[in-house]
Amino acid sequence: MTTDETNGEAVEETPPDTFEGTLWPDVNRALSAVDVRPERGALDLIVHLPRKDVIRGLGMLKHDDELHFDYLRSLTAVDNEDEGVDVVYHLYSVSKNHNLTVKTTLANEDKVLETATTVWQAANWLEREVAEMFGVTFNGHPDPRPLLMPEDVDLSDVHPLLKSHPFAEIDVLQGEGLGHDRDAPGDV
Amino acid sequence: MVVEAPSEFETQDLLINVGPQHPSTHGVFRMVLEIDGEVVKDLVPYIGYLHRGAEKLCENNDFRQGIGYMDRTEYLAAHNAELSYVMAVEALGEIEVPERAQWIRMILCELNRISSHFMFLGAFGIDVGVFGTPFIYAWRERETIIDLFEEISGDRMMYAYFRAGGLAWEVPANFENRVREVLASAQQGVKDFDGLLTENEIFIARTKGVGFISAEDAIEMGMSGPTIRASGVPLDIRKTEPYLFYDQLDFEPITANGGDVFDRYIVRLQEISQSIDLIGQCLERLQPGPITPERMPRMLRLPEGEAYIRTEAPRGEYGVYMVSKGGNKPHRLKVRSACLSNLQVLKQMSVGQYVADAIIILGSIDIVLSEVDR
Amino acid sequence: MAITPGTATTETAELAVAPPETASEAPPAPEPMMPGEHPNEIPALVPIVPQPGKALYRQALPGVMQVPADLVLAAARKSSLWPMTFGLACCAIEMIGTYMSHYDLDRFGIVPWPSPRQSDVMIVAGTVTKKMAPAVKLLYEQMPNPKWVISMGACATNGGPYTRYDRVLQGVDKIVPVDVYVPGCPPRPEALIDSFLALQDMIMEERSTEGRGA
Amino acid sequence: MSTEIFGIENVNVWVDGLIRVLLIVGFMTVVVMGLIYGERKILARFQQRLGPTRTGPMGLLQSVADALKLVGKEDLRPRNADPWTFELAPYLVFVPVFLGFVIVPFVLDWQIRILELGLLYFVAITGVNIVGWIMAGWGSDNRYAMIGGMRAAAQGISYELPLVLALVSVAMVVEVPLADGEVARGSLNLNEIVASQHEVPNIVWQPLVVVVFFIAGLAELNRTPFDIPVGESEVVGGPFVEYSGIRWSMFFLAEYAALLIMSLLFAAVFLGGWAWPAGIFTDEDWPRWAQALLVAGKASIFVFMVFWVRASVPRLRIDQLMGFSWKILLPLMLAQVMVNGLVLVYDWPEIILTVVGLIGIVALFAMVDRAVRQPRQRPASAAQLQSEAV
Repeated sequence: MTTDETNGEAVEETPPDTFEGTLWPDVNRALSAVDVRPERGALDLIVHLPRKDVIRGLGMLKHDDELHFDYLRSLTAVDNEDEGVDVVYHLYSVSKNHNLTVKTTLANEDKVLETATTVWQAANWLEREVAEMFGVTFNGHPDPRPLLMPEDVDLSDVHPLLKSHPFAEIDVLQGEGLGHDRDAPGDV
Repeated sequence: MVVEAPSEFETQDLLINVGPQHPSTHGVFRMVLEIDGEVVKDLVPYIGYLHRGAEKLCENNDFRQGIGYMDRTEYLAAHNAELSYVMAVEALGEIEVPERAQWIRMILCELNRISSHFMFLGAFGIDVGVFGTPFIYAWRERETIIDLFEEISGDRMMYAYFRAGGLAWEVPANFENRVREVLASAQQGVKDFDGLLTENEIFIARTKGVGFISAEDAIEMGMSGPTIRASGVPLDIRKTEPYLFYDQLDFEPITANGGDVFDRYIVRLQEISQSIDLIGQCLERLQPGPITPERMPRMLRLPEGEAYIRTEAPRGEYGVYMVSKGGNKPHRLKVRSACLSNLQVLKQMSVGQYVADAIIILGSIDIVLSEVDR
Repeated sequence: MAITPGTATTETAELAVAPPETASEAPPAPEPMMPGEHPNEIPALVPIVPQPGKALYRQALPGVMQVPADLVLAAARKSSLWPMTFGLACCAIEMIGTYMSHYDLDRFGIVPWPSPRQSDVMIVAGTVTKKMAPAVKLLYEQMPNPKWVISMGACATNGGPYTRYDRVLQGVDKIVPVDVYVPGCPPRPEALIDSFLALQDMIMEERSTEGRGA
Repeated sequence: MSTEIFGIENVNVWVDGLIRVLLIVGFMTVVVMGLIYGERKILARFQQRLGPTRTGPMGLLQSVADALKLVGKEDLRPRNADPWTFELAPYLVFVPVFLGFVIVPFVLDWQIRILELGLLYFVAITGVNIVGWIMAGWGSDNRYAMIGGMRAAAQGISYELPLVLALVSVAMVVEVPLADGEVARGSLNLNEIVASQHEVPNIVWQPLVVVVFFIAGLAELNRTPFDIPVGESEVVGGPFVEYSGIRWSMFFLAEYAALLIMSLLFAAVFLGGWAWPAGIFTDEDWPRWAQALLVAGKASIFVFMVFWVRASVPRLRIDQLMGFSWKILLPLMLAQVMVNGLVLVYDWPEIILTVVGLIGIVALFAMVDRAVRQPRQRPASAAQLQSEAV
């Protein structure tokens, strides 16, 4: 299942990791209708889903009585500059006490995704934050106002957590020779 | 319940703005209440007044400097915040932490839980209306605990004492009996609060049956910590996914099935006693030994990978999702804030209650604004 | 000082018409106007010539024990500074700690008051973000004069550890005139008490110019 | 009406009245300053702190400093506030409290006027300051102030009734010796009420009335646990949100002056004022200054109780407050008045009053306990709550 056909040259074939210790067998069974790519994370299993059927997959994971992921622990995004933005869902099952991370990659040009509030209510504010911080638009979100950015001032083009967003300069120390890469002690 | 006014004269609902500056919003939280007389019809929360980009700044600082931002993100329980960050770095870098350091970490995190819960009890007393006496009692206990933290790490609130791989330096010599003194005064504090508030009839009348949230709604909304345990869900990460040496301690997560404001108060009060008992157990198992691994790389470079570490902070699950692409700075750091998820439920709990109840319900969730807005 | 009636009269005419520039290079005290009545009554009727810089009542009634009104008012203002309950972030916890019984600001007559209308001091305790700045400005305008601002902590002074994030205002003195800056992150309660003492000294020093449109 | 003052015979009535009023106003302002300072010190002691110590010796000049600072503050009026109601509100709260001092019997003949209907006059006057609260709430065009004003009105009116009935039930059983040796029962003249308590203070005969008077008095003064109109955590400062400087200090002084009047009245009506232990030991009365100390001691009991309650009891919610007054205090007071009537008409021994009073207190605590402990019906889940509320 994990033949990584991306890099062409003959890398010694890593033994196909069968993830026997993790949830992979059940997850694979639950998400059989969707093509899934597992990966081993530091603490829990990571599963990659294509963009178009992420929500369907999450719905299956939630309503599967074997896995029963009824608790959305956290929803966030990671900006990998050119490879696009990864949206990451951390799931947990209160009754079965196991974890899963679901990731999906959005290309930089069309960062659009279905909303997960239909599956878990907890995703409401988390998606609003990801939307304003990374510029991802969640279709069908019940209340797409900005969460942490001001509402009265229209800052919809500002996405602070993107790597492209610059850090502010310290304007207090802007005297000559006083910038943050100063070597000679300032005269002031 | 709410009596509908006769239809011929139609009353207009009043919009009041419990603004960013209000004595009982515990910081810069704002909610706009639409009230009909005294009953809350609708509640629209606004956050973001303290969004100061801790996550973005952590990406610009290496793995040692990020600890300072974690203290300031959860300023009432800085040890618990540092723990998550430091464990994430150790998980990514596969760094072994010596036993003594882990026991001391557990003791300090439980002490910080006690001081944070006392802060809640004090602030909750003000919300319910007593003129400051619970606040003073709570702070008498907090000051003794903060003095101990100051002896250990040199600072009252921003300790930066946990480091990747262990602790910054050894604890002072009289650590054990100093901790036992602090526990004795904390036990006395719990008795004071039982006497002052728990049996107070007006307190019971004000808080029983107010701001109810059922177990299913709590799980659906992703709540965590004492707020969800008060609705009967035994979700305590120290028990469900034990980290450090919590599996060696015997304790049961404290739950109450009322799901209202009074139960959240009671769960937190009992958690203080539970933490006192846990620290006692930890002190017995504490042996002398090294507190940092032998060889620690001077400039910490972590291999590529990602880790989502969650620990049980006083307000709920404080998770750190760290993605590193090699190099000495994290590529992305996400702080999973317990208060943010708990705060989403405020509207659901407050609609239909009185204005005075909405203020208490907000107090019972015990939010720390810098953790909500990061 | 020999007072001759003749010269005095011409002197006064010239004094009345003389342009004020003679006063600039500190001339000898001008010849007092001579009322011209009984000679031994003259010393009693010598007018007071107010020297600039010294309060008029001090010269008029040198002997009587007087306490200037602005000293009493400044002493009253100094010893009853009412700050507004207005905490933003971590510094707010240290500010609350200073009100509590361990450090007790109430000893100095400092009582936190919820409404901006009844408070004199605004302690900006915590990071001022650009979303919060209009609210801080509005609160400052709602406070009646005379009012002071204490910028508590590194964040309020120049953005502190969060300076390099562009949503954070680098210092509250960009929007509100600040009187006392308190270093520290968060400053210790003793530092906050020291800032109040500094503010009290400042009030005592500025008492003569307070409220006179200075 | 005695127009003799300080030994000077037949002084002009107006001049006599004026002198007495000015004396009382001067004395009252000083005592109110002391009350404010006392409250901060006593509350500090409850909370293990020191209270003001730096202004003046032991902080004694703290209230003076506060007053002077408030005088020197800028006097703001919000632009869209209604000018007349905004500016007249403090007077409507401040003046009735001063007028209340007319009938307060400090010592044997140290009061401004002896009015036959003293109690009726007092109750009527204190009813006026509710208007002042509403004007302050409505006039300052601020939503918090309006809510605070409406709450003050609701609370003021609903606790006026138990207060009035408490005073009525005391005034009914007062024995007034007539000229021909007969004993008439019932009088509204405060001096007669105090004089009648030579042997036994009214607290012995009417224990329930004392408890209800204390509770209703707390509500009239808007003190914790009834400080809903002024509650900081909900309605920041209530009707006084928009007031600053000297206008706000008038509200502040009126609150403490009302506390002073209520405590003096409590001492006079229930603890026997200047008459109680005085009559027993010696036939003729004590010297004036001893009586004054006696009254001051009794009044300070009431004041200390008010400060003590403020430091330890949370605030009631508006519906519990109303329910408590209409469903618990009022029925008890009506029953008490009925019992007093029966005792007067059938000449039963006085001891029945005490027994019935104690039973009443037990009934009061039982009713409160039942109201608090009975489980509130809890909606099954949020959805049901949603449907019910909207």
